[in-house]
Amino acid sequence: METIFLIFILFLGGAIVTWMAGKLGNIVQDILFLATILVPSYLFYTNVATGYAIDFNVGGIELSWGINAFGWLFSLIVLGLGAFAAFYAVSFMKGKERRGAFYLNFILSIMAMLGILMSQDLISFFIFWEIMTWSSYIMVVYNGNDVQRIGIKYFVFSAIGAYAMLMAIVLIKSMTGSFMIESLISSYTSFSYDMQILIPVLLLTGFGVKAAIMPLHVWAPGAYSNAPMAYTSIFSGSLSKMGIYGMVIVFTTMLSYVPEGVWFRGVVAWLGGFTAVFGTLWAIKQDDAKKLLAYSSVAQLGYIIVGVAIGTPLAMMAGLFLAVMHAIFKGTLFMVVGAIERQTGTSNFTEVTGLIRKMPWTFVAALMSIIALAGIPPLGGFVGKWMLYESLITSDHYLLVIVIFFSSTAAFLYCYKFLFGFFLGQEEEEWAHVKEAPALMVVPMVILAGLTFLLGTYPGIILKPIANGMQTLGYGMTQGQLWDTSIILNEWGNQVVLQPILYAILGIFVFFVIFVTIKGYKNTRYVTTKDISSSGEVPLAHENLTFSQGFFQPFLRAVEPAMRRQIDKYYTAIANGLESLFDFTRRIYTGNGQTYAIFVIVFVVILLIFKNSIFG
Amino acid sequence: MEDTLFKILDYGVYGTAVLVILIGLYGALVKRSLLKIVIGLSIIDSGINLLLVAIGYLKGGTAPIFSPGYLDNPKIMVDPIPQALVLTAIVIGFGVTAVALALVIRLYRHHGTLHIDEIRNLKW
Amino acid sequence: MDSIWFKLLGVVVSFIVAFTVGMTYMGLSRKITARVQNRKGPPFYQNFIDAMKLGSKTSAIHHGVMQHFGPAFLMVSSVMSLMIIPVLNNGMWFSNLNFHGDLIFLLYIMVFGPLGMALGAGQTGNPNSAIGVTRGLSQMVGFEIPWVMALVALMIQYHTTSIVDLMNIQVESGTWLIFSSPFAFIAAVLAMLGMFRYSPFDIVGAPTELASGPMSENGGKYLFTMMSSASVFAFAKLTLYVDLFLGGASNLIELLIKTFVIYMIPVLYGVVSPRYRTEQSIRYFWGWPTFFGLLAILYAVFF
Amino acid sequence: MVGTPVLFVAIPLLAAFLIPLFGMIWKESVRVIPGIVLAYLLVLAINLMNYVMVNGPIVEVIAGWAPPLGINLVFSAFSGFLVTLMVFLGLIVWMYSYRFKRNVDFEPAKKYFLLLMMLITGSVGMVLTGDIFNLFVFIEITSISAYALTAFYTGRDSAEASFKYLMLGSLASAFLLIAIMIIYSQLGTLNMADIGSKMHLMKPAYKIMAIIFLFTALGIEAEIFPLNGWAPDAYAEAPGPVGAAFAGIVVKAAIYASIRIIYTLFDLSGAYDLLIVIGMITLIVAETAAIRQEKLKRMLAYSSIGQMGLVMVAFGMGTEEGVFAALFLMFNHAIIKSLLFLSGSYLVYNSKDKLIKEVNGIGKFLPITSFLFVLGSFAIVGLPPFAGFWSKLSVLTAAADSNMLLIIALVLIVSIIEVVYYMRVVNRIYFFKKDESVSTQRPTLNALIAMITLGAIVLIVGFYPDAVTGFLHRASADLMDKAGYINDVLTLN
Repeated sequence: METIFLIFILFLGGAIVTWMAGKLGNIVQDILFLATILVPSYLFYTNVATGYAIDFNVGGIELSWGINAFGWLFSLIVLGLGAFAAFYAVSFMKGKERRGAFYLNFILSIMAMLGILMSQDLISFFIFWEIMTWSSYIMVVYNGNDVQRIGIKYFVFSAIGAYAMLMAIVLIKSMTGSFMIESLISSYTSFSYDMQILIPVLLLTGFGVKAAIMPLHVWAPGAYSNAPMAYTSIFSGSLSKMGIYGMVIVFTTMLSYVPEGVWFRGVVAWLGGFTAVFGTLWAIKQDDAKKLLAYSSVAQLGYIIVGVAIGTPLAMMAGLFLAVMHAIFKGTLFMVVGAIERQTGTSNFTEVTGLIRKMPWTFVAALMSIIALAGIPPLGGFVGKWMLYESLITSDHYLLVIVIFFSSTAAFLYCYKFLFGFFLGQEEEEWAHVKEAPALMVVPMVILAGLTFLLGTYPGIILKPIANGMQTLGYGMTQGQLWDTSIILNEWGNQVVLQPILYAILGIFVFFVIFVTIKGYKNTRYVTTKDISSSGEVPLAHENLTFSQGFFQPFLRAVEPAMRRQIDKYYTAIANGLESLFDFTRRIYTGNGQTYAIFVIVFVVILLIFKNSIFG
Repeated sequence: MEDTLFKILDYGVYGTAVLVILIGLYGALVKRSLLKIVIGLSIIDSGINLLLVAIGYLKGGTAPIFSPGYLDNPKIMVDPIPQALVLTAIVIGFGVTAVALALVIRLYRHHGTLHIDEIRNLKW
Repeated sequence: MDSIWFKLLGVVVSFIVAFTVGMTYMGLSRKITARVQNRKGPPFYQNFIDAMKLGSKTSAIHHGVMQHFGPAFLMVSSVMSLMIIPVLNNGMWFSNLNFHGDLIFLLYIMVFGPLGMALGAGQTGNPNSAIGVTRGLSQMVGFEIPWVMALVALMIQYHTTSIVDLMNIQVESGTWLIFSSPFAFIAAVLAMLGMFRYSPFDIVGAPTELASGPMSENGGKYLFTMMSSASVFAFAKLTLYVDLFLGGASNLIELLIKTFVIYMIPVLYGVVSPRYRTEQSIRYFWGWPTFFGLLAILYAVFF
Repeated sequence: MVGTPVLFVAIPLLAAFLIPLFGMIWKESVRVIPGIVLAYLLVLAINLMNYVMVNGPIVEVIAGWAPPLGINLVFSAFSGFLVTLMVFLGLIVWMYSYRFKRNVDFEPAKKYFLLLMMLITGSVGMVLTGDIFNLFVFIEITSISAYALTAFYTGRDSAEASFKYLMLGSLASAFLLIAIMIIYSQLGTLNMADIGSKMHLMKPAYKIMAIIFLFTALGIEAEIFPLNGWAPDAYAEAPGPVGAAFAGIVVKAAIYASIRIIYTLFDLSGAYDLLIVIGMITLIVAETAAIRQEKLKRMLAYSSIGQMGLVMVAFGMGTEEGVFAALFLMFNHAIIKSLLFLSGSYLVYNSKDKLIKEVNGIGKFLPITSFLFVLGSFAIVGLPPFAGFWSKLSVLTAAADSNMLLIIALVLIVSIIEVVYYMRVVNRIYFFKKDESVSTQRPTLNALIAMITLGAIVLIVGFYPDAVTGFLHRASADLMDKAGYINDVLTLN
């Protein structure tokens, strides 16, 4: 049998077996779950090389699966993060109900994402896309919080996206006679002008929903924050990247053949920029860590979209690198929130404070990820940010770079809020009992956080697959011109050499840490956070010194005009309006049999009156 | 003269049938009592049956029976098929009316009224 | 010349220079402020005395490891900035890491310290510290916009993101960028007002409101490190302005004159202004400074 | 060939009348006999279907009078496929209702199964018949048994629903008779093939009158808006399995009849456009009404109406692809909507008002039933990899090939509405807190088997659509081949 079928059968069969295995005991279920994630992943990386392809036929439709270097790059995000999240999930789900359903949908999501990357035809692409949608939907409503609003919103937007895509697919089929992506790309230039515009618009809508681009992003904050955190880490980390994957293909193939592509690029890039800004502003406002990270994800996806939409080699590379980085650090951060929520029972900054000494490893993971998120050197986020700015500057997007810069500077605010809210500040009695999360949760987080460190200095590790993937998309050789193992360059030849910088930073840091420690960190005495200089008085135990309410009030006041209008409200208004309208129109079924009989007669009479225009 | 008379009579038959149908429709659509609606429906049926028989009728024709003397000339027989249809339709109409009346009884027991506007528990 | 020890020596020397100059400038600013306010003011070397006093103290308590790391983070930021910013025109002296980073890198390494410091301040548990941090971060969003606009204007005008290249351009053409990109200079200088956090933008420390904000729980060596970091950082920033807009300096004397001139702008602006509220400060930077930043970009694009 | 098509009408009819007789001897026989009969018919249908796929349609002549004079039954790929489907669903409904709720008593069970057999007889007859008056007779058989089945439960408002159904059904039969009369008076024949071959002789005015009356009459049975006032009430008030039978059997027969008439009998191209417009309106009105429903089965009913609208749209395209899509939709709808009705009626089993909110949190108590309902919901809204996706895809592909951009867009927009109301129910089933006052009822084993069979088909067709597409392609080719149909019937001697 073809290995690829084996992989998918293992995924599917494993998912169902894991789902059913609840009665065999939790351990068995956990092992089955991990095996179902790991074994096919192993098979994939050992047996399926890039360039692999297989054609077959279902229901009279030619299908084709295969993988190229670009898909392979994304498979790293999907399977790599998936494996870490799986280990985390095993521990996260301990003692929770509906574990079977969780595992089932987790595996199905991973399978669907791999399937999307493997699909060389639009039908399998769409099938896997939809499997991904509904399996993630079940995860979104999994906790049962506010599902009719958040869940339905997610599904409706997914459906809008998916159906836009489906419309494009059937139009493509009727024009090219085939569902193959190749034939779409090769015959795109021969489409009529209308179709050349319509098809990318529809496809980009479809991908834009998953990539949470404004104005299709309104589902994201609710959905990300409502799913179990173990799942959200791949939801935000890899699932959203599928939208990016699709966008990249649209931009680099179809839209690069027609002059209108420039407009598409501009519009999408600006939408991405606005997504970044407003995502950031709303993230600053949130008091719930999940919501904060959710909005932050939206904002980060905005950067990625800007990168891939601009599409110069450096910008594309920046977008893809940020995509990988975002998968890593946002995956970690959602895990961190999950760990905190598991240990304390809440994820609200206004309730939890001062966990740094209770959950030190979690803090380390959070700190590294946050630094990466903020784009501070020497961690990985900086490399992506740097490439993005440089690419925008060198490709003459001056205003966009300001917008992006504003967004990422403002991102420091919520980064600090996240760290301060959970880990720093007053250590309250209420949380004195909190323990570090189990090892199975901590280890994936710390390893992932370590990856951001590694990639910050040696981005070449991941830039190599990115460059390979970009060559598949028609970009030229970039190694040596735009990047090397530890160097990043812009298109004007300016460079940042990362390795000496890392050594310098570490050297200075260690030097001063030691310097300040001359009389010894050990010699000083740890005092509680209550013991602070408060006009020379030590505050009493019940005095509230926790600063958690109204973080960044002044800033929010300053940007208040920009946040006054919420796009979400407009959608809600439209939805409510439609429901009222439907409530009104359904009154046509009056309940009176006689009325129905009159409808029949009227129907006949109308047909008789207009018979000539109808049947003429 | 006689032809014209027959023609008028022909149309008269059709017209009468249509009139009966319309009366039935009036009953079914305008009257608010369930019983009257049922009656209206069965009047519609009658009108249609009348119409069916009328189109099968051959002026001066005989019964469609292969009896001695007529065997060689089916042309002058009345078309038998509409009559067969009408027979079937009458039977069916009877069945439907029976079911309808049974339902009316049920409805009256349930709602205590025969006014159709009152019987609107199922709507929208 | 290229040996690592020589470079380390360069770092140490430039650090000492920066520390001395920075401390002196800060002392002078205190003196000037005092004179304007009709006070006698401390001697200009007062800061050295303070530093010596703080450095010789021994801390008895700490609030945790992040507080301990905070000053070191701050130091990383200022020393790294110093290493990236060319101190003198000829690349031989104090070249440090000049060729390993560029302006964007510099922007980010410059915020590294305040953020790290913010973590340390956060762990102390003093609400004033956290409030100060939030104010500082908010204000940063304010002044970074015109600042970045100015930098972007320079970058697109001269097609480079490297500070060294920008300096060389000025040396080669003989024209300072303050004359060839005047709007960028205005925007950058206005942004600098926020960067130096002198009145009216001293909302972070805000002595009477927040009891010196993020620093309030730090004393002794912690405070000493912070102080030295601040002076090094001040020197680095002033050097950056000189490098970018005033053609750099070929020797230390020229550098001192130019940096002092630049330094006087925020100091003198500050002595006559009362403190802004945070949102006023942010809005201030999004007003005229951003407008000049836009002008700078337009100027760079069209001229 | 192991049997003739006439058995499909004769055996269930006979069984219907024998049920009370045998019931006097052995009470359990009223339950068993229908099962045996339907199982036999299913075997027969599959055999015949295999024969037909190889040898072409079977035309059965009743009483030795060759068409166009005599009455004939046509078992072609198209009608045969539907007959197989109906008989299969009949078997499923039988299995499900073998021990459903209140027919545990002998008397109700006797009536119920008698009526069910009548219903199947009539529906199968509608599909098989090649004679327009027989069509009328079978429609009436179906209708009368359907009225009675709708009013089966005495405790509810079922009589009201049944009465509405009856009112509209009477109008339908009246219109049908008028149309038959017009055709007969013009062409002097009642045989469908004969009518089809002579249609060009008919005066246009009469032709149009005839099609309007026929279309209205069959439209009432096929739940077309605005003729479908009866449908939501009847679906909601009839017993659960009967709802499934309506959706899977009766409506399919009515659709078959109207499509056969438009495709084979008449040659009016305007009828196709009418189908599209009416179908589209039906789809939109029904789905928008469904989203605001508070009762589960009423929601399913509106959804069913909407799907029928979509089927009409697909048929209205008039291309072979369109017909294929429509048939695929009909197949999927029959399977999936039956599944939804069957599982749905257990979800609201003990509830008086059958409200949607009463399924809150029921997933924990009825895991399999809930799962099957969710499976059905996912399938009906067209989520891959379930059966509904392929039919939706084929509809859209067919529409795209006919250049109907607006239709595609509208269908997809309406699908979003569909998604919303189904997902709301799914959410309630699994992710809401259960209302303690609602008592649940575990499904009986036979009901479980029936539902699981349907669920398995949903999955099988979803993963392996080739299982049915071959038949569907043959069936759609058969419907498109008007000359072939006429030829097959009329050359028989």
